[in-house]
Amino acid sequence: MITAVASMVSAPVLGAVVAQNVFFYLIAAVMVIAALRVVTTSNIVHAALYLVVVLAGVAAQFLLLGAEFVGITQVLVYIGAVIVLFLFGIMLTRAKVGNEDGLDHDNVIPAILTAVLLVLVMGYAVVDFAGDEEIDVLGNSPTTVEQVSDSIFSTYIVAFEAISVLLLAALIGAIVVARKE
Amino acid sequence: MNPLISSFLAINPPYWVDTLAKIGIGLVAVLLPTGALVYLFLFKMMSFMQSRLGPMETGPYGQLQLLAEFGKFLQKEDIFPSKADRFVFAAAPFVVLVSTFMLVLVLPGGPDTHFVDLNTGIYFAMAVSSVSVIGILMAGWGSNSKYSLLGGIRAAGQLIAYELPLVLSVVGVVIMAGTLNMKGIVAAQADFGVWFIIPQIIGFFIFMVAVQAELTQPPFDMPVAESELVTGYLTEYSGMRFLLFFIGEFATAAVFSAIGATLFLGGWTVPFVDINAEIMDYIGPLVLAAKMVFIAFLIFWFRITYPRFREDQLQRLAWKFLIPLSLFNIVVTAIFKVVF
Amino acid sequence: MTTDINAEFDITNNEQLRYIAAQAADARVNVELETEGMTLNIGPQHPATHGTLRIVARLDGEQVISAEPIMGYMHRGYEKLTEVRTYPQVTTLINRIDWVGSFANEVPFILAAEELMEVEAPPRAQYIRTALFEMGRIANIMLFLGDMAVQLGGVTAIFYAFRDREFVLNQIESATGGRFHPNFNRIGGVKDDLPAGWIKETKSSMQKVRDFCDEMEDLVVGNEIFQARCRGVGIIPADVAMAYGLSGANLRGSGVDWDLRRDADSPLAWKDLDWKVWTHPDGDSFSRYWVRLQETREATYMVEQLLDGLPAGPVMAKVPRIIKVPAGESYVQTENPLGAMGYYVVSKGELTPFRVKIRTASFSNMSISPWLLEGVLVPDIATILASLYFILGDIDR
Amino acid sequence: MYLVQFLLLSSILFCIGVYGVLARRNAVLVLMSIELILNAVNINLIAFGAFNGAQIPAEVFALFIIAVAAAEVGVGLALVLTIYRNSKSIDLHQVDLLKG
Amino acid sequence: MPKLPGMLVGLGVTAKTFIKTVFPDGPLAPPAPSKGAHTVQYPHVKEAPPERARGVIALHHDNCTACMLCARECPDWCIYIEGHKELAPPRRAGGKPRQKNKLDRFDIDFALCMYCGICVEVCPFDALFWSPEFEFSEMKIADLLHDKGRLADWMETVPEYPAYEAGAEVKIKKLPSPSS
Repeated sequence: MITAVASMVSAPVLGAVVAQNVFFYLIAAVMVIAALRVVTTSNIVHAALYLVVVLAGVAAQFLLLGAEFVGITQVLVYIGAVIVLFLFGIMLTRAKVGNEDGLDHDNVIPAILTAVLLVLVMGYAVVDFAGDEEIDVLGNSPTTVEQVSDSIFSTYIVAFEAISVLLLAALIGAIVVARKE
Repeated sequence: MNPLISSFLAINPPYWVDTLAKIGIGLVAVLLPTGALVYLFLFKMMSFMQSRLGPMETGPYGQLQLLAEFGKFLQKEDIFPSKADRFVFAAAPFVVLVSTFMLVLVLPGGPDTHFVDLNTGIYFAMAVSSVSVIGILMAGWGSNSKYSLLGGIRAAGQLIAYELPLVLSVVGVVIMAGTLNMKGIVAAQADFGVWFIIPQIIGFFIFMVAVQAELTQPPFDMPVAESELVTGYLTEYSGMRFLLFFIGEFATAAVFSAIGATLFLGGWTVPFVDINAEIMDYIGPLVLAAKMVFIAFLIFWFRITYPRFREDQLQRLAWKFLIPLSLFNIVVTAIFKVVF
Repeated sequence: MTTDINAEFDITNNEQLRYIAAQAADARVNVELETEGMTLNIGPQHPATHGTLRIVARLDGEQVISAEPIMGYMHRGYEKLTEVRTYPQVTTLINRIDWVGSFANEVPFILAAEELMEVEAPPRAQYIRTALFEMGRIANIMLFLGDMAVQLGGVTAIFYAFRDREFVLNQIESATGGRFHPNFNRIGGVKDDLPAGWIKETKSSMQKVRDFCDEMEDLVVGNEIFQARCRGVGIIPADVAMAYGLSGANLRGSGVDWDLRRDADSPLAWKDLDWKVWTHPDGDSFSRYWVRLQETREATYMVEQLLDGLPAGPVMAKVPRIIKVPAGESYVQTENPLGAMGYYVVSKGELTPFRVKIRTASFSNMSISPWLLEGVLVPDIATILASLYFILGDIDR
Repeated sequence: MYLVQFLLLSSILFCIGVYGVLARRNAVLVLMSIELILNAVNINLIAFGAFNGAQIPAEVFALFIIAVAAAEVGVGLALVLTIYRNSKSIDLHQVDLLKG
Repeated sequence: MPKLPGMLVGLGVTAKTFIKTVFPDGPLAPPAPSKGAHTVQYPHVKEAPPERARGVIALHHDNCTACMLCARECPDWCIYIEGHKELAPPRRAGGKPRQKNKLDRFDIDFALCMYCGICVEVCPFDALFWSPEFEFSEMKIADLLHDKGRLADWMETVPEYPAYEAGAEVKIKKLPSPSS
């Protein structure tokens, strides 16, 4: 599916824009439903699996926007590592099959109100700001790995080094925290 | 634009026809080598290495044994453990299979014979191969069995640990080729003069070890260790779903062998033949299949001969030996690339 | 501050109790990441137990906190059954105790009965008995040599073991008529003499066994993975081994030089042979495997010596047709493939024994497993159980 | 395609993530909700990058965010494991040692 | 010469077995795995068990006197014998008619039998024999009860007693001539 989309991105075929819109709405709908299930399901492992769907959808959206490298990185890092870490964490702490109580706060009304208000405000702002701006996806040439890497290792080299140090620190920190004295 | 069909039939079909054809060819490209590997190596070579004949009754020399097994698994009851998480349990084999089928997409069979020619081909392959971990964890957890859970967690730990050497062993090849594109790597080997197995012998060794671990084949089969965990995350599966896992395992073996053949053995190329010749579109896939069978032979040879590691020894091997070795390989390769 | 322990710990406070329990668990097992405990039932149906043995293992992660073997799923009551069988009939039953080395099961019982009846088998019979005894040992231990590798994941060794064990079993069958249950021993000798050509074929099959031993040394013993899995796993110090009453290769693997074939006064022909008792000082799973491998090879030479020195003569002493064993009691134990096996036979002068107590090697060898399995990892359970080498029939009888 | 599609999708995901952070009391689920928020931001970045023709900086930033998210999950789960070890629960309501 | 790593030696063992199995006649001869393999394709090829193999028990009617010794000595009592006495014609002309045990029923339940051979051994009249024949499995367990006629049929498969190894002092027994 994703590769079909990807080959369309590089294809100046008539109707590709229509197909892209169709795919966008399909994937977006799946993502929103899955995201809602992530925050409402009463089974932690199910939440993690729904999160997989959301993250795969995000990767698909990246492909739709022509960001191939980021999309694949999303799959590699998020689905291949982060989710597995989550599942590990869940199974190490508790691996109960079935629903659990007490995953939500007793009073979720304020949270719902906050989220709904936020989405209304942001939705209004977004529509107001970019109501009819069109992305010329087909006009953009798809980015190559060379471009991304050149950019990382020239313009953003300091940020890259900082990220490296951060990852190392996080690695050591995680080991130190999780390890028993 | 539609290389598969246009190059063979000299017509330019609409997009959806091409996609359907690709899906069909993809199914064949996954299932045919899988069956061939199972028959050749699991049934026959393994038997011969153990002084026996293997299946002989179904068809000449037991060639139809696979079909018989297929029929047997299809008619078995699809058992769900009573306290299993039904949805997760049912979906797990498909997740594993999807990962396998997506792996095959980036394999080039000739200068114009490919499914998709991704700019980031090998990177894509490494990424989607990691998706199968989710399926295995789902199977292990969803079965609601202690053996399955232990097997699933072992599998996940193992696959994570060996993802890294696998990717790092490929990096050496990528540095030499200067591209992530699979076809580019093949072309680079043709330009370089020798296949990358010669300059990247360390990388090839790490790749083989990591693939063995990724496939959970002996000596790295702790997730399905029969004498310890019955069959690990597969314990509760039966019938169709077990068959899917089985296909997934051997199809992944086939695809990884093909990836190894592409990265280290020059893909579809044969020496002294122009790699872009028209004829390569037709014999290229066959050449690739032959090289794939060679690498699969190594994988299955190790599988048959070796006992299995312990979980902690496996992790130690990955983190303390393979990863430093692959980093060393990368450094050496990079130095050579810059100097020469 | 006063140190009143009851004031510090309120036993009704669940959180404190949980904390104490957690601390206690920490003290028990030293693991890097503490996770939920788990009780794992290994068996009664499990590939590692090769039979219906059940081991209840309490796990922390992959580490075993405690393991308790539960035996008796296959109890067949041989001790009671022998009380209603005549002496010749008992032989039929008891060679089903350790079903892979069955000839050896009959010998100590027959020796005990002979001791009571004060008959002794003629030398030719003793030689044939000893040769078949050693071939039973070979057939038994070959299975172990393959099975241990298969428990560690190497599938191929077991096929070689079964392939070459077949030659030995064929020889046992062509001499006794039974592959697994020879029922060849009689009070006062053996049932029949050897068929013509048997000695030559047996010698060639012994050569095949030695080839198999070489193959195992290359395929299994020399393999670095196998050594990594076995060396230092399941170490039994010599004093612990003796305290638990281990015998056979499990004891010799701990460096104790004790072999009933040499150390006990037996009418069988071992005393006439030139052979060596193999020991290994390490006491781990690897040393048990190694000792058994050497013993197999040694046994092939013993069989060849026995066949070369086979004396002429009858194979049966004079015994009455209807056997009534005089009143009395005797205990005979021999060095069976699995270890020391003994029969305590009490007779009241009737057709049937009054009481037979069977001391089997596997039962004692198994009894060390809770001590041995404590603190090991789950994969090591398979290694240790395989290296202890028990036959379920020998445990449960 | 319109920019607003992606922006709306990202804001919806963001708000779902916010709801999750506020409403959940299981530490792992809160971490998952944070992942949702980060991914919403990433969609925004890539969409704006495609819109402005500045794809490369957008992609680089998205990659950095993915890296940071991975680090965050690693440390977060380590913390969760420590909390679990100390109180045998990952219920955020029970982690109130700082309350005094 | 430095010692090869054990893992490579192990690979050599399997490879050697592979070659030995596929090319039993040397590497130049055409491959013949069915010759090189140690297994036998059972229903097509049958192994010949040794003469002494205890496969199935055969009964020679004429020798049996229904003395019940075998049934009594059997450890699991799987032999069922019924008989009656009848008068046989005198051996010499003018003599008294002899009394003879006539066999009505002689069944062995092979589902119970332990194949120990005690019955064959204790038979004082050489009426029971071991046959190495082993193919008599049945779909129903009741069919494993072989009656007199079936047991007699096995007589044809009983081999001659083999000769003994040098130094033996046991007499070679003879099979009875087939009953008319």
